Amino acid sequence: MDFVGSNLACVRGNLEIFSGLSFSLELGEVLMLTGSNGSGKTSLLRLMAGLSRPTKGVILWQGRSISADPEEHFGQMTYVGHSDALKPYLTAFENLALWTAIRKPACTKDQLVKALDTFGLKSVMGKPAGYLSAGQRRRAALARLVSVDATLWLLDEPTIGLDDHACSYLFDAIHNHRKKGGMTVIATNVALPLRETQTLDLGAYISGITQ
Amino acid sequence: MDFVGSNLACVRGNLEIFSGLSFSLELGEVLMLTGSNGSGKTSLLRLMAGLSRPTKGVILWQGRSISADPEEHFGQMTYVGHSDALKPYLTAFENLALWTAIRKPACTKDQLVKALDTFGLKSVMGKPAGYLSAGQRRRAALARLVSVDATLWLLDEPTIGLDDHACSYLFDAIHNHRKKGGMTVIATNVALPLRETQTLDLGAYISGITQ
Amino acid sequence: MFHFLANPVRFKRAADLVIPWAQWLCGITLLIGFYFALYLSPPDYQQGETVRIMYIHVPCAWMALFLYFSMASLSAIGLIWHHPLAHLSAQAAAPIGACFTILCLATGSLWGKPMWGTWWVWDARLTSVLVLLLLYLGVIVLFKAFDDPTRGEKSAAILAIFGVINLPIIKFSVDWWNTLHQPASVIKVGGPAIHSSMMTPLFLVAAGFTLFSVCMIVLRIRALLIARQIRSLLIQNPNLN
Amino acid sequence: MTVFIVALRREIKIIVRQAGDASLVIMFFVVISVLFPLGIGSKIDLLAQVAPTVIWVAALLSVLLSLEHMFSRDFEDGSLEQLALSPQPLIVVVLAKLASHWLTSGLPLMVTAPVIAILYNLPNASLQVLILSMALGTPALSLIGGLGAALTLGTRRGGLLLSFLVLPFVLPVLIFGSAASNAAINGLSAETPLLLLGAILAVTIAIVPVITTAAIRQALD
Amino acid sequence: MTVFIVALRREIKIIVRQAGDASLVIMFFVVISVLFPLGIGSKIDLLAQVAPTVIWVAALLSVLLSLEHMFSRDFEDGSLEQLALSPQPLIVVVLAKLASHWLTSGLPLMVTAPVIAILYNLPNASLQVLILSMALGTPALSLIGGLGAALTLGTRRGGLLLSFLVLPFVLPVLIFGSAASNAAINGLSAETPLLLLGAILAVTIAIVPVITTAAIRQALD
Ligand code: HEM
Ligand SMILES: Nc1ncnc2c1ncn2[C@@H]1O[C@H](COP(=O)(O)OP(=O)(O)OP(=O)(O)O)[C@@H](O)[C@H]1O
Ligand SMILES: Nc1ncnc2c1ncn2[C@@H]1O[C@H](COP(=O)(O)OP(=O)(O)OP(=O)(O)O)[C@@H](O)[C@H]1O
Ligand SMILES: [Mg+2]
Ligand SMILES: [Mg+2]
Repeated sequence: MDFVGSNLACVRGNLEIFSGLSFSLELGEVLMLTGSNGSGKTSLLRLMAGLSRPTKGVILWQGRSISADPEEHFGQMTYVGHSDALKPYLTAFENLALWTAIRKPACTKDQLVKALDTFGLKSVMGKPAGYLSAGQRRRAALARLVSVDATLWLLDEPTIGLDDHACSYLFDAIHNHRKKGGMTVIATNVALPLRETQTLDLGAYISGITQ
Repeated sequence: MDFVGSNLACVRGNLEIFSGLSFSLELGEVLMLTGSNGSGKTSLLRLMAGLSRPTKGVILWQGRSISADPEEHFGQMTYVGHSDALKPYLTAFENLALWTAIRKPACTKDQLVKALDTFGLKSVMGKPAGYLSAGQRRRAALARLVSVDATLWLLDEPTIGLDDHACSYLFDAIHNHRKKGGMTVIATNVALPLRETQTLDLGAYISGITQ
Repeated sequence: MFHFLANPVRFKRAADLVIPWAQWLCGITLLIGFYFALYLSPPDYQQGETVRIMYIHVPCAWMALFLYFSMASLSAIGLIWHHPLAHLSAQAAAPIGACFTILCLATGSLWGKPMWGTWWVWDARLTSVLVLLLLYLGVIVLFKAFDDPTRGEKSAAILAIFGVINLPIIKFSVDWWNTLHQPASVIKVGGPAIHSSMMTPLFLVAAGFTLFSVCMIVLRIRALLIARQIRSLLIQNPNLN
Repeated sequence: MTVFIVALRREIKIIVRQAGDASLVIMFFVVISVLFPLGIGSKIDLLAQVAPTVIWVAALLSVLLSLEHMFSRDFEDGSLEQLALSPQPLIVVVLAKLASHWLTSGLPLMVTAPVIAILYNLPNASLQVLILSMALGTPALSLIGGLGAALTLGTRRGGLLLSFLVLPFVLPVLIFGSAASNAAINGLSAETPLLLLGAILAVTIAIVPVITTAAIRQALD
Repeated sequence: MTVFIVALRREIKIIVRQAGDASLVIMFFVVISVLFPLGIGSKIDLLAQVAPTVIWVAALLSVLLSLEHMFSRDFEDGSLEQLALSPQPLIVVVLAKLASHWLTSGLPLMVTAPVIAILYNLPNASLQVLILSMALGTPALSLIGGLGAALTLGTRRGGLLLSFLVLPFVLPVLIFGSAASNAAINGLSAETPLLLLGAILAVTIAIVPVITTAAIRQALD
């Protein structure tokens, strides 16, 4: 039991979105968060990332609450949210370089290029991110995953805007990540062709209590 | 031949993205724009909308160039782009009301509610758009389509962020639109379950000439 | 003609042809001009030798005004006829005009200290020239503020054209308001009113400055064209970085 | 015309819901006006002499700061695109935006300025001229500022760039505005500066909205 | 420490690539300083008396305007989230942002202020005090302003709200800053106001970054 959440509840505004939710994830596993629009997939992912705190319940990383030592948790994890977090006036390469600089100062230029190449961005990596198409920007955001080693990947609708090639790059990356013992949580609205995954349907935990 | 583009070329920055591209669309038809990320789907859709102008070629609406009388063209058309164009501090309902006000001042409250209901937003239409989930915001943007009558729908990756219910609402709406003789152009990276559609693969027109 | 030159290679060839000649001509004109200004012309009976600042100050002022007008005209041409070279030339002219404006302000201040007893007064002439500098800087900054140079060109062009209203204000500020600065005596209705021993060096230096500006602008256009080429090369082969 | 009114209501609704733009402008204006007495100390005669300038500078800055988001929010969230695709001429929308900006910045300033003037011990006789000069001057500020906002769309450099570009063009408004009040304080006729303010306003109304509209179209391209 | 330097380099790179923030701040500062003489007219003695205040107000406004995007761009495009999820303590990133803000606004202002002072005919002897007071005062402005920027994250009201919130807190800086220069102009000792400026700076350095960090965490929640 490496990444466990038990009896979680989440409140946004004055609405409890879900409650009594639990999950548990072991090395090499993939957890898919499904559920209709507004069921709380993004909210749960942000709890897992430590960006917000559950109103009830705890999330444990190797037995310790993630809020006990958040920096350690952050160091184990890569989160790719709805927004791509790219600066439009910096190139795709520079964006990735700046991002890795803070997590892994020793990252070499070759490693960065390789990460971008994994997502088929080699030919456009010199373009300012503002010029890229929506799908290219998404690819650049996802290239973070393979540029540093993190055990836990938290992905919020990663396939949005991606074409078939890019999707298969992503699935390959997830596959390799699993093989190396990594864990992955994916919030998604569309069925993804990944096998042997756990699924957590948020629809089952909707609470809807206004406080 | 109601909506025709012939021999179009498009330049962004100093790069020609595509050239020699033609399309033609008749009443009741659906045109799917496909092609890999960065192939120019969004760019073509913006040309069709009249937001930017082709560097070569013309786009005709019922035989007249759309740049001859842009306002008339805009009146026939609804464009839903990548961004949802919602003000976060206004409710979903207010957002739609403000949008229709400029196009169709006589739109009643019931019509607006009905449009939102078509996309399953009735329960959250009083929430500020900033509180909505990504998929709910996308639904609110799509509700524009059914709130006013426009012959031409231009949709840029409409299914992004939508769950299965919302997708089927959208496909129903497109189906009804076709039956009434409406035309639809959809830029998409994923295969959509719409039948009897034309497909234009942008990959075939990539030019890549730098100027 | 302009379209022909918009090709970087052709422009570079044309520039290589023109620049050496213009450079020599510029150097010689300036040398003769300064010889007249600093040796041949008489010192002023009131101001003494400080009057020689005039031979820099006044041509600089003229250049500042003239280059702004040229820049705005080029911008208008670019907006109306979409000449590829017009916006580029306007952008090339802006920093040079700004430098002449700074020189005009600096020499004016240096001259003001002995003449008026102060570096600076807030009168209409001086302020409007300062505003001219701000306009130059605005055009330069606005152009650079966009990721996409084609967007920057257009916005900067509109700004430059708007700024033209400042030129008549500078020119006629000395007539409309009572200022410390002296009114026009060279370029004015009814012909010049100063002695030819001062006129000759003034015009020689002004001609030299004009040639200098032409050289610089051509050089800068060439540089901008090459920079643009490098940029698109880098975008295509980021490995060159 | 009805389109204009619909568009105007849209703008005002958005501004009001964004949490009271008008009140913020006034508060900012008051704070800036207060800065000077604090820096200068209590030399009352000195204060009265610089008061018209201070009031005008404060008004200018308040307007400038509220300009930044005239188009940029709409640009960033995609609404401007939708407005540009409306079957109405874009200039109507632009005019509505300019008008709503003035209604929520220039107009409240005009009302507040006399209060500040009283705090600065300006003679009552000069208040009328102050209000009149503001009535003529602030719409010109909104118009010129709107053009600046349109020209800087997409620069991501925000208020600093915008203010820097716009300031040289609004200097005449400042000069004639404070000249009018200064004249009134010294018991002279303020007619000339007021006429000049009127002329500036007339010229800007005539040409600026058209150029602003063109600038917006090309920003969306 | 290395993390701080890495983070600082990130910030400065972003600011520089956004097209010369520092130069804009200076230019804005110069324009604002030009406003006053134009309004007041050429009464040289009057000008010299208000000069320190005007310079300080102009510096204040330049810093305030450049504050707006200290965190908000990163917040809107998702970068702030990523920074908050970095394995380094968030306060290091915040300190880097504050430092880079000062390096690209306060520092250039400090260098430009004497030039403006000369245009205003301030005596040479007072320039030293002016520079010193700016060296002590502008970092405090960046710190306090940074807190304001963090507190207004997500409000979408931009510079106006931020400036309005921050201004009351930076008044002491303005007051002691202009007091120092005024003292120097009149040949008095500027020691007390300078010491007070130093005290303000010390206190803000000690407490503000921590609060700013907390404010950012909760804005992301
Ligand atoms: C920073 C301060 C000054 C500035 C910005 C300035 C600016 C200008 C400008 C723009 C012109 C060109 C006007 C035209 O073409 O009609 C000019 C011309 C001139 N300036 Fe200055 N000036 C300054 C200080 C001075 C001083 C201190 C003197 C000497 C007392 C001076 C003497 C002249 C003269 C003699 C001309 C030629 C006028 C003519 O014959 O047309 N200027 N100045
Ligand atoms: N200013 C520019 N300079 C150079 N290239 C540009 C510029 N703007 C856009 N591009 C390029 O134009 C191409 C067209 O992008 P567009 O957004 O039309 O693609 P798309 O087919 O919609 O892609 P996606 O599936 O990712 O949404 C992209 O490859 C992009 O990199
Ligand atoms: N401040 C708030 N007040 C009230 N409700 C809120 C607030 N913020 C979010 N919500 C609601 O919380 C729910 C959770 O949204 P969340 O983004 O987690 O959903 P999601 O499962 O990711 O949906 P999607 O598939 O559309 O991305 C939504 O129904 C939204 O309306
Ligand atoms: Mg979501
Ligand atoms: Mg696209």
